[in-house]
Amino acid sequence: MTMKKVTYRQAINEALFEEMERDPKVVLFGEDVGTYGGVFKVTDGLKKKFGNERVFDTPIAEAALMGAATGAAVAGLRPVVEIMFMDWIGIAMDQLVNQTSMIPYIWEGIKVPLVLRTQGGSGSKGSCQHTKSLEAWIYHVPGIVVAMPSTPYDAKGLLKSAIRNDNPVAFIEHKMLYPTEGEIPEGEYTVPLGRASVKREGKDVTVVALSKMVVESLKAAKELEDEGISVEVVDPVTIKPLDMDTIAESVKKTNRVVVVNEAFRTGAVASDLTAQIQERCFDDLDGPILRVTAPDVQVPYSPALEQFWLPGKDKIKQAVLECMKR
Amino acid sequence: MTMKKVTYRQAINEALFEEMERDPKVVLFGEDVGTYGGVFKVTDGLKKKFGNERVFDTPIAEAALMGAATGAAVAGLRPVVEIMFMDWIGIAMDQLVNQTSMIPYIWEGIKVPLVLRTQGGSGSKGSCQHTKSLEAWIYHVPGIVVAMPSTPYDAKGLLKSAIRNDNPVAFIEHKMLYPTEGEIPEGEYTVPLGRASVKREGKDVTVVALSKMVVESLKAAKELEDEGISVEVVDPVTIKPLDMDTIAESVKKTNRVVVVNEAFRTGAVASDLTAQIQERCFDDLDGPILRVTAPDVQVPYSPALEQFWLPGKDKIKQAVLECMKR
Amino acid sequence: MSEVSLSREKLVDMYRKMWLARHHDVWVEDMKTKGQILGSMHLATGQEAVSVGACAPLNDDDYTMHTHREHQQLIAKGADIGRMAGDMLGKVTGCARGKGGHMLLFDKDVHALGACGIVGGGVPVAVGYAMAFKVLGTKQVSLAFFGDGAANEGSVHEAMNFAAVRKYPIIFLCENNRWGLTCPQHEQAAVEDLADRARGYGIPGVTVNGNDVLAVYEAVKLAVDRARAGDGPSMVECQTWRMRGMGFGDTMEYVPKEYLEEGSRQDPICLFEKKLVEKGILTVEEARAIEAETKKTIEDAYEAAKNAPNPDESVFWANVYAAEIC
Amino acid sequence: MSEVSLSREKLVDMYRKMWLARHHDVWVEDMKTKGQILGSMHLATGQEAVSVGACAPLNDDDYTMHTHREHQQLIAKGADIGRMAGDMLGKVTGCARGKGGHMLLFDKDVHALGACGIVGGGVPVAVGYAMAFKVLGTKQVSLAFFGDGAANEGSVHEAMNFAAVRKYPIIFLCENNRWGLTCPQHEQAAVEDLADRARGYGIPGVTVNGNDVLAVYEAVKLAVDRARAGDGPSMVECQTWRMRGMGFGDTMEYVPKEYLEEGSRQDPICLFEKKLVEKGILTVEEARAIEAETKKTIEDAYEAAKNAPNPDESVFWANVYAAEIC
Ligand SMILES: Cc1ncc(C[n+]2csc(CCOP(=O)(O)OP(=O)(O)O)c2C)c(N)n1
Ligand SMILES: Cc1ncc(C[n+]2csc(CCOP(=O)(O)OP(=O)(O)O)c2C)c(N)n1
Ligand SMILES: [Mg+2]
Ligand SMILES: [Mg+2]
Repeated sequence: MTMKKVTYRQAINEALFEEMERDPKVVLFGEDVGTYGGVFKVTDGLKKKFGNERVFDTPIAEAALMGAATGAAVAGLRPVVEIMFMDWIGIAMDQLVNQTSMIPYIWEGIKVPLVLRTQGGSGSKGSCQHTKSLEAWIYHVPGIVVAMPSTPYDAKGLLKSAIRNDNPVAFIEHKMLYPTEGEIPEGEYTVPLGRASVKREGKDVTVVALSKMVVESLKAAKELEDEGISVEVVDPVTIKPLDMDTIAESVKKTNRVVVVNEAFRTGAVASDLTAQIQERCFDDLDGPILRVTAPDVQVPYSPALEQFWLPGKDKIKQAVLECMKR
Repeated sequence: MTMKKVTYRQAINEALFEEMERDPKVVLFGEDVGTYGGVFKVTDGLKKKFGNERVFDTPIAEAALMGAATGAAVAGLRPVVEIMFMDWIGIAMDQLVNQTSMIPYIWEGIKVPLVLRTQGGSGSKGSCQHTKSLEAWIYHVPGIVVAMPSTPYDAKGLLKSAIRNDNPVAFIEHKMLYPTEGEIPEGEYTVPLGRASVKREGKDVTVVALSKMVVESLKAAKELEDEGISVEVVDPVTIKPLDMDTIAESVKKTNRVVVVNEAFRTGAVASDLTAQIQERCFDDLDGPILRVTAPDVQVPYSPALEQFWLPGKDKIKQAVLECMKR
Repeated sequence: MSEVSLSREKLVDMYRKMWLARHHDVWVEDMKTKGQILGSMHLATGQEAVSVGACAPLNDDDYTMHTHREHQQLIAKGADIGRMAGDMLGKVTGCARGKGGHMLLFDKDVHALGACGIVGGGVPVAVGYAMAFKVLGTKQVSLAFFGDGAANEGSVHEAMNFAAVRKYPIIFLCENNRWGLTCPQHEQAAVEDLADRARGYGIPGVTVNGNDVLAVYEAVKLAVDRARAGDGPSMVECQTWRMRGMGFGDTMEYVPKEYLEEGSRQDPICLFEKKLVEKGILTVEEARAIEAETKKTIEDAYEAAKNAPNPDESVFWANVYAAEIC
Repeated sequence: MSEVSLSREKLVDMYRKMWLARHHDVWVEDMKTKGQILGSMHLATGQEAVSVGACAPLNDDDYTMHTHREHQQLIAKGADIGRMAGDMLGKVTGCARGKGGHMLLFDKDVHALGACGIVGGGVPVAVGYAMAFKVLGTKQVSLAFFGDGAANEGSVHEAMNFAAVRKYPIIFLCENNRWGLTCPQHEQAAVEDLADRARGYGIPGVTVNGNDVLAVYEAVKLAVDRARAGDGPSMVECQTWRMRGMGFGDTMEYVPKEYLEEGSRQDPICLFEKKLVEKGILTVEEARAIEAETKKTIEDAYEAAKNAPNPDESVFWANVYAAEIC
């Protein structure tokens, strides 16, 4: 397969472009996604190509966005709706839990094939209202598939699968990943939902990392290699449903686990992965599963303070070394 | 101390009554809490006693309720705001995470002494929009104290502490507990926030249970006693901040843990407690920590189906027996 | 009472539906009293003209979104009474196979999609239906019922404004019975006619006597024609009387006697019957026959539902995800 | 331009504040261009009349709630420029000790409480301030700024209706610059004057020329007097021009030239200065002196802030909880 180098941003743009071209029922809407092409320019060019009924800017009204996407999906479209920053997903959570997720289970025979695109993550000097990672809230809602790709390859292929899938899918991007580059095939391909991906093989410690934390974990793994520690980095890619088999296989080999998640520590997805892993792999574990997360603190603005909040390479290394004491 | 028997509902009512009498800055508002005294009659008599400025019915507008309570707290009141069912806390989550919880951290010197009262729990044939337990969402928000009392004694004493506390406190009740009875002192008392309570001592298995699941766990413990298994039931009472010392002490003794939480399994508070316990107590554990929760399924209406959803005594017993195999 | 030039057939059908709706709610009230239905119960006895007048201008393939007080609305839309009864009793013969119960009724054959127990929560979803119709170029319309209390929810505001900007084919049908649970309208809004809000969205808004089925019909018909012609949304407010409590068992001491007396004088079925008889469209004997025949329909449906089987565990696990994931 | 009988002192103070506000945003734009400020940046250059006119009728102990485009609003309320500059640069000398940054400015000494990066999110909180004033019987008022885009959020609707019903002393100040990020007002609302919405809440609403500082003053003064007299909320819509992009670096190709040209012609400082000079209240020389003196104030404040120390780790951990828990 011929490969090409694209950014994470372009990869997502391509997926949207191709799926909208393939299927006239795919529509895309949200705040500033149309004329301007999105505040992160992810949806650039789509309105021009597909017109104002299929790609459009909306009023600032996140509950209506989520609800309208749900209704549109019920009535025959395949909407991709954008909530610009995950920080304000709270405005849409009632719609998500009481409409989107309720409908397929209770209203038998009705499907809700929508994709909720949003982005989280810090590191942008955005202070506490533009940097939160609240995937734990969405993750707790039954019937929603939750994906958090970390590479351009996964992002494109997975978004295409998400659009074609008949379940509501939350597709969570990371603002700091948009400019990162990676290889993707020239032609059509998809990445299946629900499959983890081993981003690096290793034998001493399994690091299960989400979204941008995969990138940080790979950096940590590289540095640890020099110290003679072999780290396996597993990226669940889809966090719900979780590909526990791939994780368990890795743990069987390494007997040590670090879970990395850029989110408030208490009640994070990292906790849930930890609970699941210890349940399934208890006898394989040499010591406790360690979690690298952000603290339970709002993300402060000052660059001098942001560093205390951010999880990343160094904290991951520390945790791996801690594990190695077992 | 002379004791008296009251219901969980009465206990909460008394706490509100006494605190409003003690401090003119305490106000109470929400949907139907005034004239009618609340759909569960928890706030009965308060409007009559304290008048329509301090106790009042509001428009149906949960975001405004949460925001207004926050502002009122900033400006000198000590509001107790009710969100009638936790199922629609989603409407208020943006206010909670981006206003209520942000303010004390970022706006230095400003406090937000409010209590958010709400109730969750199933068993009422309420179907999926009136039975959810979404404490995991609130639990994930930094700076919010989260309490889930299981007895009239705790409910009264803890609510009084919550109202007096200068932090925002989420006080989560359980609809099926309202008619349950228990002993409380005749006179004034408080129960401190942040302290777990051992509801039953035992030596074989530690069951950490929340809210109504404490009642179910005690029933299970009683029956297991006949089978010769000694169960310790620990009620964290306040789930955030968590009194990990009390839990760890129990685990040290029993070496086996079951966490019980009536909520959707994935991303539940139970997962987080599990992650925390395995981290702190790994070497004390004989086997994996088991979780008894609801499945990742909307709560169905039909009484014939609700049973498959509900966690309770029997499922707790099963988990304890499973633990005992280690 | 308004004059409308409708065929005899249509008028009699509307009259029949009003009786069906009336008998339905009287019947389930009786069953509820006998403990034969579990959970909550919102009755619309006396509000038949709103539902029937609003649905009469609609086609089967137009979509309707309903409230928590929705039985009559579904009957007006033509929902199958037998399946409805199945859902009300949690039986496998219901459209939801018993999963939804009284607050989540739907019937996809007539595109009654569907009821929602979250006040105001369905309205954004109904906007999504209208979006799909516009994008797909069908001539369908969407009609969203909501109450006077619901009008104060942010979701309704966002939805109305969204639809107005996008000129989606939708009718916002406000069923204003002057009560939201135990709270009178004047404690929920400082405005008499909620249709005044339409102007703020740049769409037509009218207030009609909601106990005059022909007035409701006329106003909604105009709005439907506008919507089908591509001229966008309208709001129709129907002022009516809530003759039953906020739910079952509510003794309504908080409701002024005069309100209930006036509501009785304005019984919509009596008013309509008088008119039909005066105009020679119906004889009193025919009217009594319809009254009796519709009662039997309800009786038979509930008799059958009582004897229908309960859903089993396979139903519980069905549609946890709406479709395959990978 | 409106006539208002204000003292020379007050008029000159308003003129001075407009220059302070102007210089501030020009200054930080320059710093941002040079990379001396990190993160996002919303400038209000050209909107000075709204902020200054709206805050001029307020006392120090009246509370104001601001938006994400708030620098000028805080200056108008009398916030300390030095501390503001500290926050803007993430320095420990800021009110938030650098935690908040450009979108979360506040100054509790003048009760500017405070900015909010969640569009529409602060408005319910401002209703809470007004609640407290009414309950405590002080004569303070609350004023909430929000944009034309924000007007379409559910939170604003809920807040306005809530305050209207409860007759709380609050002014809803809509700063309508006809843009929400890259989306023009007509794609966000199908109504010209957003003040039309006031009628739907049963409160007064007016639309004024937001570039005429005296017109803004006059309208807000009336609203403040009403609020202080116990007559409840009002809405004041100020139509103005957004002369800068949605944030820094936005080249505004999407904004029609005519809009920007008209905005330049309507420069609020020029208009006000012309008037003051015509009326003999200010000489041109005095005006130039004020222009120069206010520039120096800004320069000095930012020079000092640049040299101020960064917050250290202790600041990061301060106020994670607002107060002791037990
Ligand atoms: C979001 C939400 N808030 C509150 C409730 C509780 N509740 C159920 S019915 C109701 C009153 C609704 O009043 P209205 O919209 O006028 O409808 P009506 O009952 O009069 O038909 C309330 C507050 C709810 N179900 N959902
Ligand atoms: C809840 C929420 N939705 C979306 C955004 C992104 N956003 C930031 S500013 C803005 C436009 C706001 O427009 P308006 O209220 O008119 O204020 P202006 O920028 O014109 O001052 C948007 C959509 C946000 N910050 N918060
Ligand atoms: Mg009503
Ligand atoms: Mg604007």
